[in-house]
Amino acid sequence: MTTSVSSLPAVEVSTYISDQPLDLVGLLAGAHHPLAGAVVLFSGDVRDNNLGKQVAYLEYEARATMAAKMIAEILDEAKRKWNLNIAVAQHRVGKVAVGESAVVVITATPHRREAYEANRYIIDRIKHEVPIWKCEFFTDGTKKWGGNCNCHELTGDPHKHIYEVEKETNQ
Amino acid sequence: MTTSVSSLPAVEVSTYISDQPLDLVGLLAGAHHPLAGAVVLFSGDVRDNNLGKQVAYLEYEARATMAAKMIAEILDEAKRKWNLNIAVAQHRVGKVAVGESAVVVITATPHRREAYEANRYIIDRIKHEVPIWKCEFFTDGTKKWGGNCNCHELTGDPHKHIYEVEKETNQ
Amino acid sequence: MEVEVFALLKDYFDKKFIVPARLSDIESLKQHLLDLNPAAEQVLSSCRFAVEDEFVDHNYQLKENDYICIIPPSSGG
Amino acid sequence: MEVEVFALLKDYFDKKFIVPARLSDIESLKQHLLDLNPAAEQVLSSCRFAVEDEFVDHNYQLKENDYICIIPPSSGG
Repeated sequence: MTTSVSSLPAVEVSTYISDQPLDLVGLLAGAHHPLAGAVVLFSGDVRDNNLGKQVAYLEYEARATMAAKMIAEILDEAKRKWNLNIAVAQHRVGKVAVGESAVVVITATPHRREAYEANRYIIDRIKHEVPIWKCEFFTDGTKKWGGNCNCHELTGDPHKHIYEVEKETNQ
Repeated sequence: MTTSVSSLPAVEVSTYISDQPLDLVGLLAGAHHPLAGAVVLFSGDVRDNNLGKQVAYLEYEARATMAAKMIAEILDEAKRKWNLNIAVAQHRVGKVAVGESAVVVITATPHRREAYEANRYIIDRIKHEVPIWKCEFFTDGTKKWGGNCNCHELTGDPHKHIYEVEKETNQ
Repeated sequence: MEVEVFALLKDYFDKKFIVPARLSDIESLKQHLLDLNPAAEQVLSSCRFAVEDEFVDHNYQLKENDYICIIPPSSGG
Repeated sequence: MEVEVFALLKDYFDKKFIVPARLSDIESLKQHLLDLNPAAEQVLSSCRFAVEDEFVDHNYQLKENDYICIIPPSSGG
Protein backbone atom coordinates (compact mmCIF):
# COMPACT_ATOMS: atom_id res chain seq x y z
CA MET A 1 0.00 0.00 0.00
CA THR A 2 2.77 2.39 0.93
CA THR A 3 5.55 2.73 -1.56
CA SER A 4 9.04 2.40 -0.20
CA VAL A 5 10.44 5.92 -0.32
CA SER A 6 11.64 5.68 3.26
CA SER A 7 15.19 6.61 4.12
CA LEU A 8 15.19 3.74 6.61
CA PRO A 9 16.27 0.29 5.40
CA ALA A 10 13.55 -2.19 4.48
CA VAL A 11 12.78 -4.55 7.38
CA GLU A 12 10.75 -7.71 7.87
CA VAL A 13 7.77 -6.39 9.84
CA SER A 14 7.06 -9.73 11.55
CA THR A 15 10.51 -9.68 13.18
CA TYR A 16 9.50 -6.63 15.21
CA ILE A 17 5.69 -6.67 15.27
CA SER A 18 3.75 -9.86 15.88
CA ASP A 19 0.07 -10.72 16.17
CA GLN A 20 0.99 -14.05 17.75
CA PRO A 21 2.08 -14.69 21.38
CA LEU A 22 5.71 -13.62 21.79
CA ASP A 23 8.09 -16.56 21.97
CA LEU A 24 10.26 -15.31 24.83
CA VAL A 25 11.82 -18.72 25.28
CA GLY A 26 12.83 -19.06 21.64
CA LEU A 27 14.11 -15.49 21.48
CA LEU A 28 16.12 -15.97 24.67
CA ALA A 29 17.55 -19.27 23.46
CA GLY A 30 18.72 -17.49 20.31
CA ALA A 31 20.29 -14.63 22.23
CA HIS A 32 23.32 -16.38 23.71
CA HIS A 33 26.52 -15.32 22.02
CA PRO A 34 30.03 -16.70 22.62
CA LEU A 35 31.48 -13.21 23.00
CA ALA A 36 28.71 -11.89 25.26
CA GLY A 37 28.93 -12.69 28.95
CA ALA A 38 25.82 -10.71 29.89
CA VAL A 39 22.31 -11.25 28.56
CA VAL A 40 19.42 -9.06 29.75
CA LEU A 41 15.80 -9.76 28.84
CA PHE A 42 12.92 -7.40 29.54
CA SER A 43 9.32 -8.51 29.21
CA GLY A 44 6.44 -6.04 29.50
CA ASP A 45 3.54 -8.13 30.77
CA VAL A 46 -0.15 -7.23 30.84
CA ARG A 47 -1.11 -6.51 34.44
CA ASP A 48 -4.47 -7.52 35.84
CA ASN A 49 -5.29 -4.03 37.04
CA ASN A 50 -4.77 -0.36 36.20
CA LEU A 51 -6.30 2.86 37.56
CA GLY A 52 -7.83 0.68 40.29
CA LYS A 53 -9.92 -1.28 37.78
CA GLN A 54 -9.66 -4.93 36.78
CA VAL A 55 -8.23 -5.39 33.31
CA ALA A 56 -9.95 -8.01 31.15
CA TYR A 57 -7.46 -7.82 28.28
CA LEU A 58 -5.50 -5.34 26.19
CA GLU A 59 -5.52 -4.61 22.53
CA TYR A 60 -2.53 -3.11 20.78
CA GLU A 61 -2.78 -1.29 17.47
CA ALA A 62 0.25 -0.29 15.44
CA ARG A 63 1.19 1.38 12.22
CA ALA A 64 3.13 -1.82 11.67
CA THR A 65 5.39 -0.90 8.74
CA MET A 66 6.46 2.32 10.42
CA ALA A 67 6.81 0.74 13.86
CA ALA A 68 8.99 -2.07 12.51
CA LYS A 69 11.33 0.37 10.79
CA MET A 70 11.59 2.53 13.89
CA ILE A 71 12.32 -0.43 16.17
CA ALA A 72 14.99 -1.64 13.73
CA GLU A 73 16.54 1.83 13.80
CA ILE A 74 16.47 2.03 17.60
CA LEU A 75 18.14 -1.38 17.86
CA ASP A 76 20.83 -0.35 15.37
CA GLU A 77 21.51 2.83 17.28
CA ALA A 78 21.76 0.96 20.60
CA LYS A 79 24.04 -1.66 19.06
CA ARG A 80 26.45 1.00 17.90
CA LYS A 81 26.30 3.04 21.09
CA TRP A 82 26.89 0.13 23.51
CA ASN A 83 28.72 -2.28 21.17
CA LEU A 84 26.04 -4.91 21.64
CA ASN A 85 26.55 -8.40 20.26
CA ILE A 86 22.80 -8.95 20.18
CA ALA A 87 19.82 -6.59 20.27
CA VAL A 88 16.33 -8.00 19.75
CA ALA A 89 12.91 -6.44 20.27
CA GLN A 90 9.43 -7.57 19.37
CA HIS A 91 6.05 -5.97 20.15
CA ARG A 92 2.72 -7.71 20.13
CA VAL A 93 -0.35 -6.34 18.32
CA GLY A 94 -3.98 -7.37 18.62
CA LYS A 95 -5.62 -8.81 21.69
CA VAL A 96 -3.25 -9.68 24.57
CA ALA A 97 -4.44 -11.53 27.68
CA VAL A 98 -3.53 -10.69 31.28
CA GLY A 99 -0.16 -12.21 32.14
CA GLU A 100 0.97 -12.39 28.52
CA SER A 101 3.95 -10.47 27.26
CA ALA A 102 3.21 -7.39 25.14
CA VAL A 103 6.82 -6.53 24.38
CA VAL A 104 10.21 -8.17 24.77
CA VAL A 105 13.70 -6.68 24.53
CA ILE A 106 16.92 -8.73 24.70
CA THR A 107 20.45 -7.35 24.78
CA ALA A 108 23.72 -9.26 24.98
CA THR A 109 27.16 -7.79 25.44
CA PRO A 110 30.49 -8.70 27.09
CA HIS A 111 29.78 -6.69 30.24
CA ARG A 112 26.57 -6.40 32.18
CA ARG A 113 26.41 -2.67 32.73
CA GLU A 114 26.05 -2.08 29.00
CA ALA A 115 23.48 -4.87 28.63
CA TYR A 116 21.22 -3.29 31.29
CA GLU A 117 21.63 0.28 30.06
CA ALA A 118 21.05 -0.56 26.43
CA ASN A 119 18.04 -2.73 27.27
CA ARG A 120 16.37 0.04 29.21
CA TYR A 121 17.17 2.60 26.53
CA ILE A 122 15.54 0.42 23.87
CA ILE A 123 12.32 -0.25 25.82
CA ASP A 124 12.00 3.41 26.83
CA ARG A 125 12.26 4.56 23.24
CA ILE A 126 9.86 1.89 21.98
CA LYS A 127 7.27 2.85 24.58
CA HIS A 128 7.54 6.57 23.96
CA GLU A 129 8.24 6.97 20.27
CA VAL A 130 7.10 4.02 18.20
CA PRO A 131 3.56 4.26 16.71
CA ILE A 132 1.95 1.55 18.82
CA TRP A 133 -1.14 2.18 20.92
CA LYS A 134 -2.55 0.32 23.87
CA CYS A 135 -6.28 0.05 24.56
CA GLU A 136 -7.26 -1.34 27.95
CA PHE A 137 -10.52 -3.24 28.20
CA PHE A 138 -11.76 -3.47 31.79
CA THR A 139 -13.97 -6.13 33.31
CA ASP A 140 -16.67 -3.49 33.88
CA GLY A 141 -17.09 -3.16 30.11
CA THR A 142 -15.30 0.18 29.76
CA LYS A 143 -12.20 0.75 27.69
CA LYS A 144 -9.42 3.31 27.65
CA TRP A 145 -6.87 4.23 25.03
CA GLY A 146 -3.38 4.74 26.39
CA GLY A 147 -2.75 8.46 26.36
CA ASN A 148 0.28 10.61 26.13
CA CYS A 149 3.13 9.71 28.42
CA ASN A 150 3.15 11.93 31.48
CA CYS A 151 6.88 12.55 31.21
CA HIS A 152 6.44 16.31 31.00
CA GLU A 153 4.93 16.28 34.48
CA LEU A 154 8.08 14.62 35.78
CA THR A 155 10.68 16.43 33.71
CA GLY A 156 9.04 19.86 33.68
CA ASP A 157 9.79 20.08 29.96
CA PRO A 158 7.05 19.21 27.41
CA HIS A 159 9.67 17.95 24.95
CA LYS A 160 11.74 15.87 27.37
CA HIS A 161 10.99 12.24 28.11
CA ILE A 162 11.96 10.94 31.54
CA TYR A 163 14.68 8.65 30.15
CA GLU A 164 16.40 11.58 28.46
CA VAL A 165 16.69 13.34 31.81
CA GLU A 166 17.83 10.16 33.59
CA LYS A 167 20.50 9.64 30.96
CA GLU A 168 21.88 13.13 31.48
CA THR A 169 21.94 12.66 35.25
CA ASN A 170 23.72 9.32 35.10
CA GLN A 171 26.51 10.37 32.83
CA MET B 1 28.26 -31.41 58.42
CA THR B 2 27.67 -27.88 59.70
CA THR B 3 25.16 -27.54 62.49
CA SER B 4 22.52 -24.92 61.95
CA VAL B 5 23.39 -22.16 64.38
CA SER B 6 23.12 -19.49 61.68
CA SER B 7 21.08 -16.37 62.30
CA LEU B 8 19.87 -16.57 58.71
CA PRO B 9 16.77 -18.64 57.94
CA ALA B 10 17.25 -22.18 56.69
CA VAL B 11 17.03 -22.38 52.89
CA GLU B 12 16.89 -25.13 50.31
CA VAL B 13 20.41 -24.98 48.84
CA SER B 14 19.35 -26.37 45.45
CA THR B 15 17.02 -23.40 44.91
CA TYR B 16 20.03 -21.08 44.78
CA ILE B 17 22.99 -23.28 43.92
CA SER B 18 22.77 -25.93 41.21
CA ASP B 19 25.21 -28.42 39.73
CA GLN B 20 22.88 -28.93 36.77
CA PRO B 21 22.40 -26.60 33.75
CA LEU B 22 20.27 -23.62 34.78
CA ASP B 23 16.71 -23.86 33.48
CA LEU B 24 16.35 -20.23 32.34
CA VAL B 25 13.22 -21.06 30.39
CA GLY B 26 11.47 -22.73 33.31
CA LEU B 27 12.51 -19.99 35.74
CA LEU B 28 11.32 -17.29 33.34
CA ALA B 29 8.01 -19.06 32.74
CA GLY B 30 7.48 -19.13 36.50
CA ALA B 31 8.32 -15.46 36.92
CA HIS B 32 5.22 -13.88 35.38
CA HIS B 33 2.99 -12.34 38.00
CA PRO B 34 -0.45 -10.75 37.45
CA LEU B 35 0.54 -7.65 39.43
CA ALA B 36 3.93 -7.24 37.80
CA GLY B 37 4.08 -5.48 34.44
CA ALA B 38 7.86 -5.62 34.17
CA VAL B 39 10.02 -8.74 34.20
CA VAL B 40 13.81 -8.46 33.89
CA LEU B 41 16.05 -11.50 33.47
CA PHE B 42 19.84 -11.42 33.63
CA SER B 43 21.95 -14.34 32.50
CA GLY B 44 25.70 -14.44 33.05
CA ASP B 45 27.04 -16.63 30.28
CA VAL B 46 30.46 -18.21 29.95
CA ARG B 47 32.40 -16.34 27.28
CA ASP B 48 34.74 -18.09 24.88
CA ASN B 49 37.67 -15.86 25.71
CA ASN B 50 39.25 -13.89 28.53
CA LEU B 51 42.59 -12.12 28.92
CA GLY B 52 43.11 -12.77 25.22
CA LYS B 53 43.06 -16.54 25.69
CA GLN B 54 40.53 -19.10 24.47
CA VAL B 55 38.40 -20.48 27.31
CA ALA B 56 37.76 -24.24 27.18
CA TYR B 57 35.33 -24.29 30.11
CA LEU B 58 34.81 -22.86 33.59
CA GLU B 59 34.50 -24.54 36.91
CA TYR B 60 32.68 -22.91 39.80
CA GLU B 61 33.26 -23.87 43.41
CA ALA B 62 31.03 -22.65 46.23
CA ARG B 63 30.61 -22.95 49.95
CA ALA B 64 27.09 -23.99 48.97
CA THR B 65 25.24 -23.79 52.31
CA MET B 66 26.64 -20.34 53.01
CA ALA B 67 26.14 -19.12 49.44
CA ALA B 68 22.50 -20.24 49.39
CA LYS B 69 21.74 -18.43 52.65
CA MET B 70 23.44 -15.27 51.45
CA ILE B 71 21.62 -15.28 48.10
CA ALA B 72 18.31 -15.79 49.92
CA GLU B 73 19.13 -12.84 52.16
CA ILE B 74 20.10 -10.60 49.22
CA LEU B 75 16.84 -11.47 47.45
CA ASP B 76 14.82 -10.72 50.57
CA GLU B 77 16.52 -7.38 50.98
CA ALA B 78 15.93 -6.45 47.33
CA LYS B 79 12.28 -7.53 47.56
CA ARG B 80 11.70 -5.22 50.50
CA LYS B 81 13.69 -2.31 49.06
CA TRP B 82 12.02 -2.28 45.62
CA ASN B 83 8.70 -3.95 46.49
CA LEU B 84 9.35 -6.78 44.08
CA ASN B 85 6.64 -9.29 43.31
CA ILE B 86 9.23 -11.85 42.29
CA ALA B 87 12.97 -12.17 42.92
CA VAL B 88 14.78 -15.31 41.82
CA ALA B 89 18.49 -16.11 41.57
CA GLN B 90 20.38 -19.30 40.91
CA HIS B 91 24.12 -19.92 40.49
CA ARG B 92 25.72 -22.89 38.83
CA VAL B 93 28.55 -24.89 40.39
CA GLY B 94 30.86 -27.45 38.81
CA LYS B 95 31.95 -27.51 35.19
CA VAL B 96 30.17 -24.99 32.91
CA ALA B 97 30.68 -25.00 29.14
CA VAL B 98 31.21 -21.94 26.92
CA GLY B 99 27.81 -20.39 26.09
CA GLU B 100 26.09 -21.89 29.12
CA SER B 101 24.61 -19.73 31.83
CA ALA B 102 26.56 -19.57 35.11
CA VAL B 103 24.06 -17.39 36.97
CA VAL B 104 20.53 -16.14 36.43
CA VAL B 105 18.60 -13.37 38.20
CA ILE B 106 14.91 -12.60 37.58
CA THR B 107 12.97 -9.68 39.03
CA ALA B 108 9.32 -8.77 38.47
CA THR B 109 7.58 -5.64 39.65
CA PRO B 110 4.79 -3.30 38.52
CA HIS B 111 7.19 -0.76 36.98
CA ARG B 112 10.28 -1.37 34.92
CA ARG B 113 12.68 1.03 36.56
CA GLU B 114 12.54 -0.96 39.80
CA ALA B 115 12.85 -4.29 37.98
CA TYR B 116 16.09 -3.18 36.29
CA GLU B 117 17.60 -1.55 39.36
CA ALA B 118 16.81 -4.45 41.68
CA ASN B 119 18.07 -6.98 39.15
CA ARG B 120 21.41 -5.26 38.82
CA TYR B 121 21.73 -4.81 42.58
CA ILE B 122 21.18 -8.54 43.11
CA ILE B 123 23.72 -9.71 40.51
CA ASP B 124 26.31 -7.19 41.69
CA ARG B 125 26.05 -8.39 45.28
CA ILE B 126 26.10 -12.05 44.26
CA LYS B 127 29.24 -11.56 42.19
CA HIS B 128 31.06 -9.57 44.83
CA GLU B 129 29.99 -11.02 48.15
CA VAL B 130 28.73 -14.58 47.90
CA PRO B 131 31.34 -17.34 48.47
CA ILE B 132 31.47 -18.69 44.93
CA TRP B 133 34.69 -18.92 42.94
CA LYS B 134 35.33 -19.16 39.26
CA CYS B 135 38.23 -21.10 37.77
CA GLU B 136 38.90 -20.58 34.07
CA PHE B 137 40.40 -23.45 32.11
CA PHE B 138 41.99 -22.28 28.87
CA THR B 139 42.49 -24.27 25.68
CA ASP B 140 46.28 -23.97 26.14
CA GLY B 141 46.01 -26.16 29.25
CA THR B 142 46.49 -23.36 31.79
CA LYS B 143 43.95 -22.38 34.42
CA LYS B 144 43.26 -19.27 36.47
CA TRP B 145 41.23 -18.75 39.62
CA GLY B 146 39.07 -15.64 39.56
CA GLY B 147 40.72 -13.08 41.75
CA ASN B 148 39.54 -10.17 43.77
CA CYS B 149 37.26 -7.75 42.04
CA ASN B 150 39.15 -4.70 40.81
CA CYS B 151 36.53 -2.32 42.20
CA HIS B 152 39.05 -0.48 44.34
CA GLU B 153 40.92 0.59 41.20
CA LEU B 154 37.72 2.16 39.91
CA THR B 155 36.33 3.58 43.13
CA GLY B 156 39.62 4.61 44.73
CA ASP B 157 38.44 3.07 47.99
CA PRO B 158 39.56 -0.48 48.97
CA HIS B 159 36.29 -1.03 50.83
CA LYS B 160 33.91 0.29 48.15
CA HIS B 161 32.50 -1.87 45.39
CA ILE B 162 31.66 -0.14 42.13
CA TYR B 163 27.91 -0.70 42.55
CA GLU B 164 27.94 1.10 45.90
CA VAL B 165 29.41 4.18 44.26
CA GLU B 166 27.00 4.01 41.32
CA LYS B 167 24.07 3.79 43.71
CA GLU B 168 25.15 6.92 45.50
CA THR B 169 25.58 8.80 42.23
CA ASN B 170 22.18 7.80 40.88
CA GLN B 171 20.20 8.73 43.92
CA MET C 1 -4.70 11.55 -1.05
CA GLU C 2 -5.76 9.03 1.54
CA VAL C 3 -5.69 9.43 5.29
CA GLU C 4 -5.47 6.69 7.93
CA VAL C 5 -6.05 7.35 11.62
CA PHE C 6 -5.17 5.28 14.67
CA ALA C 7 -6.11 4.57 18.26
CA LEU C 8 -8.47 7.09 19.85
CA LEU C 9 -8.66 9.12 16.60
CA LYS C 10 -10.99 6.38 15.38
CA ASP C 11 -13.58 7.76 17.81
CA TYR C 12 -13.53 10.99 15.75
CA PHE C 13 -12.95 9.89 12.16
CA ASP C 14 -13.34 6.89 9.90
CA LYS C 15 -10.32 4.58 10.00
CA LYS C 16 -9.47 5.52 6.40
CA PHE C 17 -10.84 8.22 4.12
CA ILE C 18 -10.03 10.24 1.01
CA VAL C 19 -9.27 13.96 1.31
CA PRO C 20 -9.53 16.58 -1.49
CA ALA C 21 -6.50 16.97 -3.71
CA ARG C 22 -6.66 20.78 -3.30
CA LEU C 23 -5.17 20.53 0.22
CA SER C 24 -1.66 21.84 -0.24
CA ASP C 25 0.11 21.09 3.03
CA ILE C 26 -0.29 19.42 6.45
CA GLU C 27 -1.57 22.67 7.94
CA SER C 28 -4.46 22.83 5.45
CA LEU C 29 -5.14 19.11 5.95
CA LYS C 30 -5.38 19.75 9.69
CA GLN C 31 -7.89 22.54 9.09
CA HIS C 32 -9.90 20.21 6.83
CA LEU C 33 -10.01 17.60 9.63
CA LEU C 34 -11.24 20.21 12.12
CA ASP C 35 -13.98 21.20 9.68
CA LEU C 36 -15.01 17.54 9.51
CA ASN C 37 -15.08 17.19 13.31
CA PRO C 38 -14.42 20.26 15.49
CA ALA C 39 -14.48 18.04 18.62
CA ALA C 40 -11.18 16.48 17.51
CA GLU C 41 -9.24 19.71 18.08
CA GLN C 42 -7.58 18.78 21.36
CA VAL C 43 -6.75 15.23 20.29
CA LEU C 44 -5.33 16.40 16.95
CA SER C 45 -3.14 18.99 18.64
CA SER C 46 -1.06 16.20 20.20
CA CYS C 47 -0.76 14.17 16.98
CA ARG C 48 2.00 14.00 14.42
CA PHE C 49 1.66 13.37 10.70
CA ALA C 50 3.51 10.83 8.63
CA VAL C 51 3.66 10.49 4.86
CA GLU C 52 4.85 7.19 3.40
CA ASP C 53 5.84 6.13 6.95
CA GLU C 54 8.07 9.14 7.59
CA PHE C 55 7.16 11.91 9.99
CA VAL C 56 6.69 15.25 8.23
CA ASP C 57 6.31 18.75 9.63
CA HIS C 58 3.40 21.14 9.19
CA ASN C 59 4.62 22.81 6.02
CA TYR C 60 5.23 19.57 4.16
CA GLN C 61 3.77 19.99 0.66
CA LEU C 62 1.24 17.25 -0.04
CA LYS C 63 1.46 15.35 -3.30
CA GLU C 64 -1.36 13.74 -5.26
CA ASN C 65 -0.91 10.12 -4.15
CA ASP C 66 0.39 10.70 -0.65
CA TYR C 67 -0.71 8.21 2.01
CA ILE C 68 -0.99 10.13 5.26
CA CYS C 69 -1.02 8.57 8.72
CA ILE C 70 -2.12 10.59 11.71
CA ILE C 71 -0.10 9.42 14.68
CA PRO C 72 -1.32 10.00 18.25
CA PRO C 73 1.24 9.92 21.07
CA SER C 74 2.69 6.41 21.43
CA SER C 75 1.56 4.16 24.26
CA GLY C 76 3.20 0.86 23.43
CA GLY C 77 4.76 -1.57 25.88
CA MET D 1 38.49 -28.00 65.01
CA GLU D 2 38.36 -28.62 61.29
CA VAL D 3 39.30 -26.20 58.52
CA GLU D 4 38.06 -26.19 54.93
CA VAL D 5 39.66 -24.04 52.24
CA PHE D 6 38.37 -23.00 48.82
CA ALA D 7 39.44 -21.92 45.37
CA LEU D 8 43.11 -20.93 45.00
CA LEU D 9 43.75 -21.71 48.70
CA LYS D 10 43.75 -25.36 47.65
CA ASP D 11 47.09 -24.67 45.94
CA TYR D 12 48.51 -23.93 49.40
CA PHE D 13 46.68 -26.28 51.78
CA ASP D 14 44.78 -29.54 51.80
CA LYS D 15 41.08 -29.07 51.05
CA LYS D 16 40.22 -30.07 54.66
CA PHE D 17 42.40 -30.58 57.69
CA ILE D 18 42.32 -30.70 61.47
CA VAL D 19 43.95 -27.91 63.47
CA PRO D 20 45.14 -28.13 67.12
CA ALA D 21 42.53 -27.40 69.77
CA ARG D 22 44.96 -25.04 71.54
CA LEU D 23 44.37 -22.31 68.93
CA SER D 24 42.27 -19.77 70.78
CA ASP D 25 41.12 -17.32 68.13
CA ILE D 26 41.16 -16.60 64.38
CA GLU D 27 44.36 -14.61 64.74
CA SER D 28 46.22 -17.60 66.20
CA LEU D 29 44.68 -19.88 63.56
CA LYS D 30 46.00 -17.55 60.90
CA GLN D 31 49.50 -17.71 62.41
CA HIS D 32 49.24 -21.51 62.46
CA LEU D 33 48.36 -21.51 58.75
CA LEU D 34 51.35 -19.31 57.96
CA ASP D 35 53.60 -21.71 59.89
CA LEU D 36 52.23 -24.54 57.75
CA ASN D 37 52.86 -22.63 54.53
CA PRO D 38 54.58 -19.22 54.63
CA ALA D 39 53.97 -18.77 50.88
CA ALA D 40 50.24 -18.38 51.60
CA GLU D 41 50.74 -15.05 53.36
CA GLN D 42 49.55 -12.76 50.59
CA VAL D 43 46.60 -14.94 49.62
CA LEU D 44 45.50 -15.33 53.24
CA SER D 45 45.63 -11.59 53.82
CA SER D 46 42.68 -11.13 51.44
CA CYS D 47 40.61 -13.95 52.92
CA ARG D 48 37.79 -13.89 55.44
CA PHE D 49 36.95 -16.56 58.00
CA ALA D 50 33.56 -18.14 58.62
CA VAL D 51 32.50 -20.40 61.46
CA GLU D 52 29.34 -22.46 61.02
CA ASP D 53 28.65 -20.48 57.81
CA GLU D 54 28.79 -17.06 59.45
CA PHE D 55 31.62 -14.61 58.91
CA VAL D 56 33.58 -13.93 62.10
CA ASP D 57 36.23 -11.35 62.87
CA HIS D 58 39.82 -11.89 63.95
CA ASN D 59 39.19 -12.00 67.68
CA TYR D 60 36.42 -14.60 67.44
CA GLN D 61 37.11 -17.19 70.19
CA LEU D 62 37.37 -20.64 68.65
CA LYS D 63 35.38 -23.49 70.22
CA GLU D 64 36.29 -27.17 70.27
CA ASN D 65 34.03 -28.39 67.45
CA ASP D 66 34.05 -25.30 65.27
CA TYR D 67 33.98 -25.89 61.51
CA ILE D 68 36.00 -23.09 59.96
CA CYS D 69 35.81 -22.05 56.30
CA ILE D 70 38.48 -19.82 54.83
CA ILE D 71 36.82 -17.64 52.23
CA PRO D 72 38.86 -15.99 49.45
CA PRO D 73 37.39 -12.94 47.68
CA SER D 74 34.27 -13.94 45.73
CA SER D 75 34.42 -14.31 41.97
CA GLY D 76 31.03 -15.72 41.12
CA GLY D 77 28.90 -14.85 38.12
